[in-house]
Amino acid sequence: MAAESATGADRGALARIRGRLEGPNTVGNSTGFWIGFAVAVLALVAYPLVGNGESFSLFLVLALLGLSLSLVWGYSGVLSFGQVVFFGVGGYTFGVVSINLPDPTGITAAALTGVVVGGITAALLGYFMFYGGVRDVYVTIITLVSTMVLQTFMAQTAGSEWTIGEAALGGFNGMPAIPLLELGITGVVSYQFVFNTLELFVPGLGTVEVDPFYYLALAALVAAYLGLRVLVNSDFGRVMVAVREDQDRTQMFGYDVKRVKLLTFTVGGALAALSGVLYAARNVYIDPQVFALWFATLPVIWVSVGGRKSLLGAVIATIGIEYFRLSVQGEMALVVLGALLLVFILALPGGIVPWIAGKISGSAVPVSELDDADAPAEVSES
Amino acid sequence: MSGDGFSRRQFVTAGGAALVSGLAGCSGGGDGGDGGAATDTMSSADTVKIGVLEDQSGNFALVGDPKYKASMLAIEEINNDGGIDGKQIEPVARDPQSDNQRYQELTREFISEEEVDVLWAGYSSATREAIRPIINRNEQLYFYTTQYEGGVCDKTTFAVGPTARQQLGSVLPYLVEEFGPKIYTIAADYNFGQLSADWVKVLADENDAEVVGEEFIPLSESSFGSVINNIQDAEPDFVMSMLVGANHTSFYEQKASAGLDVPIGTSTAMAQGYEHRRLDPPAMENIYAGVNYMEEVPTESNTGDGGFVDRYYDMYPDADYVNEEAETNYFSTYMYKEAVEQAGTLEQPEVIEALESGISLGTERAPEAPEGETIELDGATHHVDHHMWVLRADGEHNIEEVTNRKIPEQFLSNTVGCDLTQEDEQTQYTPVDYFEEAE
Amino acid sequence: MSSEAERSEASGQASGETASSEPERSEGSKNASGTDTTMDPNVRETPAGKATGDRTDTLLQTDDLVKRFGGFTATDSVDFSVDEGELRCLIGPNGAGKSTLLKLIVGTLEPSGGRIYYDGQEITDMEPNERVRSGISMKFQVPSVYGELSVRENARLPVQQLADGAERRRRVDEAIENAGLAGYEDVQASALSHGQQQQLEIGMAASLDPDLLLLDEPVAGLSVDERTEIAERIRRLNREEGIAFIVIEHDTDFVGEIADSVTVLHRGDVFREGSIEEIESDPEVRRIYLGGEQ
Amino acid sequence: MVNGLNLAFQFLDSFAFVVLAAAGLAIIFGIMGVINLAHGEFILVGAYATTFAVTAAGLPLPVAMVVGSLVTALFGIAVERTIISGFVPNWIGQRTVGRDLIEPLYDRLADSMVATFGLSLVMVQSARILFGNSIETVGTPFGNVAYGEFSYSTYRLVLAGVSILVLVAAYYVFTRTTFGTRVRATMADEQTAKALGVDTERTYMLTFGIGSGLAGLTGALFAPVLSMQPTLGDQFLIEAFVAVVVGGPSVVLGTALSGGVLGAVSATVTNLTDSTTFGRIALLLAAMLALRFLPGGITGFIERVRSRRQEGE
Repeated sequence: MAAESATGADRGALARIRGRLEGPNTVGNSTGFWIGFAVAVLALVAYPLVGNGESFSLFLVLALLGLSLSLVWGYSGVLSFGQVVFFGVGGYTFGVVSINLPDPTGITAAALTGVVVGGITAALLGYFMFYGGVRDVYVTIITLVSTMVLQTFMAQTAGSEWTIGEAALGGFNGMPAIPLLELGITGVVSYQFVFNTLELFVPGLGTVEVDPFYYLALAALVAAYLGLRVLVNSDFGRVMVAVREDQDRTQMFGYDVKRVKLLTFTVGGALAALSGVLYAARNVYIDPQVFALWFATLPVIWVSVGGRKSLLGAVIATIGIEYFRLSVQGEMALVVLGALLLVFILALPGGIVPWIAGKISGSAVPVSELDDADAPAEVSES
Repeated sequence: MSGDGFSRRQFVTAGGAALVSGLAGCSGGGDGGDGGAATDTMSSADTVKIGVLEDQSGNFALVGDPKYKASMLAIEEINNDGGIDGKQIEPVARDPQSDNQRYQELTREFISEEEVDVLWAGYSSATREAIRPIINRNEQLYFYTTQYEGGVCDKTTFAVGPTARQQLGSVLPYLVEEFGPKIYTIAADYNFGQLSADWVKVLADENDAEVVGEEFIPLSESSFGSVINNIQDAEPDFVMSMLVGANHTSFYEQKASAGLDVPIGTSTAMAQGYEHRRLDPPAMENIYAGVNYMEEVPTESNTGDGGFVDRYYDMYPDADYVNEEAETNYFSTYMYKEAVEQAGTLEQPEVIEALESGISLGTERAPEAPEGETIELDGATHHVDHHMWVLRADGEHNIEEVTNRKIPEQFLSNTVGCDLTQEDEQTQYTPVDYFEEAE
Repeated sequence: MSSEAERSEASGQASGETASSEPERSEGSKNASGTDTTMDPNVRETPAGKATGDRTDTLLQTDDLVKRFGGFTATDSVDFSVDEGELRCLIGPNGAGKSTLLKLIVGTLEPSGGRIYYDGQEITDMEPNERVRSGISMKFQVPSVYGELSVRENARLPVQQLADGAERRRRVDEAIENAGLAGYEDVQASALSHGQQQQLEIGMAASLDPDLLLLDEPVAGLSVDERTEIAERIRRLNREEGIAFIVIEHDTDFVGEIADSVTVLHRGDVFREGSIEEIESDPEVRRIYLGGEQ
Repeated sequence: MVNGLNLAFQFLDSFAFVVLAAAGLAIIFGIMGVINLAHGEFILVGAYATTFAVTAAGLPLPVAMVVGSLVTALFGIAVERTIISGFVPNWIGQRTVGRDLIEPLYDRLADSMVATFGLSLVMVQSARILFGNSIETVGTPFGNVAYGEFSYSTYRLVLAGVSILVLVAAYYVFTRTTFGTRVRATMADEQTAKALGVDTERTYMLTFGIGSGLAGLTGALFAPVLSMQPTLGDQFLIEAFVAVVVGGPSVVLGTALSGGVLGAVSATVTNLTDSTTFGRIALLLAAMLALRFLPGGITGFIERVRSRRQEGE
């Protein structure tokens, strides 16, 4: 390519950023996709002006949980029922630490601790399984059983002896009185996101009050999505996909498959824990229902319906299914939901987003337009 | 709502209709986040909006559905009788499917979008605790009608169901006197079960009886071989059972088939899940329920002709049973009507104040509650001094009355000293903080 | 239940032979390098660069290597060695233990007994991916490329550990060109023909710059000109890059084209070793091949 | 106070529960590779059918139980034909659109999980709509056996006996009969089995039917002992999956052994700690450890020991 002009330079930087975000492992690499993506994010930003941001924020939080499974299952082939374990551990840790340190610094620390403890739990369970040679359906069943262990255990922590410092675990009734989420440093700067209203001046609509937590959840979701896109399109992402496709062959290319799975499982666990922290902060409450079998199955359904090999599919399916599940009413609600799941998975086994992507780009494989994403300013000698 | 029965077919079509409107989603009608002057639709100006969130599907459907039906019965009766203070009641009801997450979302929606004047919601204690933060933040007037472990002292919450102390306090002394002092406690392994077991220890101490054994069983357990053996090993004079939920019902069946015939006192069996109607006799023989209400409570206002039971089955011909919580939903709606008419306004702080001035049913102004005699709402603790009954099931599962007397709520008033007329609070107290024998 | 068949068919053979403790060496076999068979690891220091011409250093050495599946002995105390840069072919009737030997060397199978040395170190208990990092690379019998990924993505996977940026792209392009897949960069690997997949997999294995490349029947089921193409490819890798090879192949013409030396495996042990001419002219080899022996 | 006989009876109780919970699933998941999250609801069908056969049709209990199992088997075949193998939708598809609409769910673990989860939602809520929140339970037959101050329901012991009979019967059918060999051949490699003249369609249908029938039998056997509610299936699901997976490759034998091991752990810990909660947690943890340290499950482990012994190491 000729020497870069000034505009060329930032176009180069933009292309470099896009280069990192794109790759064969993600659906949607065309400019059209990014325009659509920008429009979607803008729509979500404007949503609270029209709809009820406070209740919609739940779907954004749960989408993070869907993303965590999409990463672990869709990209490294580990079908885990354990994401809700790390979700619950994250939520409970946030509750315990924030109840004991209720000032902004303490609450911020609680949020971080929740994510870290969730990640560590994932690492421990991951080490227990992957370094023990446990594979395929056995991993699924172990993670399934781990949710039952936690539910049975947490349900009976109701007595007064089950308090950590000030925080009573609360057993089946759940942990009451989690402090309101206020992030920042005490005395320096802090902002309360939950049960608070934010005045926005919107030309044409005047000042509008919106729920700040909605934007925190939206920011976390968009950041996580883009972060994961970079991860799955990076070199490590390519190894993850190789492990998913054929872990024995990948081992023969010198990769430590166990370590790859453990790292992905830990990152997935931390992401699920982040979702749990936001869930507990939003509802100011968390109970052992988060470890229930039906709740543990939901992420598998979101990712299967959305598309196993697509991060975007997991996000869209989570928001769509949960929005529908919550708003549909009447006795027939569960019947309709069950029937829909049946039809979706039988008719579109690959999931919606890959099917749509296939339709749009006309070819079975979303081929990346940029010929080589590594560095745009290449000079090819040969 | 038409007078004739609300048959299942109609309910399904209503469900379908709701499905369509539901698809418009919770963002539909609501005027979004702007908290400015609520541009209420015309109808809510001169109607009373009552929110009813009771489980009609999921794990608690068996006990939640009667609660929903009783609320609708009370609302229909009041509307036919001219409404509250001349205003018709507009019921806003959705099925939370025994899912705490749905309870939280629907409570948010009922408060911020439907802007209900009062809310009845939830069967399990877990549900109450899940929505109480939202209730407290919006200072929403909230009736919790299930019999529960007691101790909730909350400015805007009215726990009008009987507490564990009232229920166990009615049946335990009778059984000690009748059968002897040695008690074996079996309870569901969660908050309600554990706190009730603490109350058994407190009451045993007060009635100089002795708890010889205590066992907690997870909600998911359904085989009771070891529990039955432990009971036989401890040889108690009677057993106190605070088992809860579908899986635990099989204890009574398995106890009978194992030939364990020790008398059993309970605060949960028969009155909530009507096991005596569902299990084959003699499973429930010699079970003593200490409750404020059961369908078989022999009062004029209940089983007399044209009484509460008759009216209930007129409205719901294929209903299963009128359980304890149904009656509490029913009479608490009348208490609310009383309070609004006393306050002369729907503004919740004034209505709370009216409720705290002491509402009693069974006086000339208000019809007698089905559980009989006059019952009063205690303003300080937001609890009700219930007319407690002890009822026994015989070999053919016929229910006969054993004793009945008024038992006021004592824990919050005397022991804790919770007085919501003086100072606002939103805490739940437990017996272990006040009685060392509850350790 | 699955191993039922294998066990019954093999039980007939297993008997006597392995009973003798001292593994009797089949006569006539000479070790190509002439050095003493039992390696003394610490004596020989590892050569600095990869010696292209120098043929005297032993790269791989197995000592009394045994592998049993239940009662069946797949490899029976095999002593086998390959020098640096040597192109060794491995032939023998079916069930002779060829694939098993390869899997033992690369570590996907754990030996029942004996030791393996590579480049002066003992690697018997080393993890497979560690062995690959220390220079052993393998192409499986069943072509296994990443079907859902494009040819370029496939080629990138092994190379990305060794190089970045321009250097990586050069190697990727080189691997793709050498595999004769120029122009197929963005095609999904599953869409390639069987031969093309074999070529791609060989290219990927080679792009790890291994010292020793193990190929399990690389030309099985290929057309004649595809075979010559691969033979040419192997010879060029061996001569230009100095990569030592162990190639399992039944097609004796193919073996003739590429092999420096040939080892004949029979009933899990080394039966003959020598140049292709010696092996082809040896009546014993022909007998065990043509099934003269009952 | 741990009484030997008590412990033995409790062990039999846990053993019967785990084995019967896993009986149908051992075939549908173990042999056919379909993760059936609606397994609990198949048990529900058996329980309701048996109860109605007694209460509505007035049949004696044993006959009602047979009816319950058959009804569930037929229901299972209907589910197999429409959802699992997609035979009916594809038949329709061929006539309308000229191509198959769906692919069979066999050996597609994740997809079969989502499909059967949807099916279980539909079944529980339909049961609630059609039969209400509960139906009348039939009484438990046979009295009890008394020993010292203790007594134990005879029916629970009968259950243990029946669970062993079920295992023996399933083991015989699937390993010693030609039908059994046909099933295992079809599941191992459908193409080859088809090439050898095995009618794989019929084999899939019948095997799924037998698996469902066994689940129905479990429902029928537990009908007198449990409270009849639409959600009664939930309590069987986890034990069933754990037992099948911990059991390992040789499915029927594995289920028996894992039933024994898990049953023993649960009964012992419950007795020692006097808390069923810790008994249940102990069972789950034992399952996790078994899956970790016996990668191929119990029978996989036995296979390895047997082959290693042959190696004479």
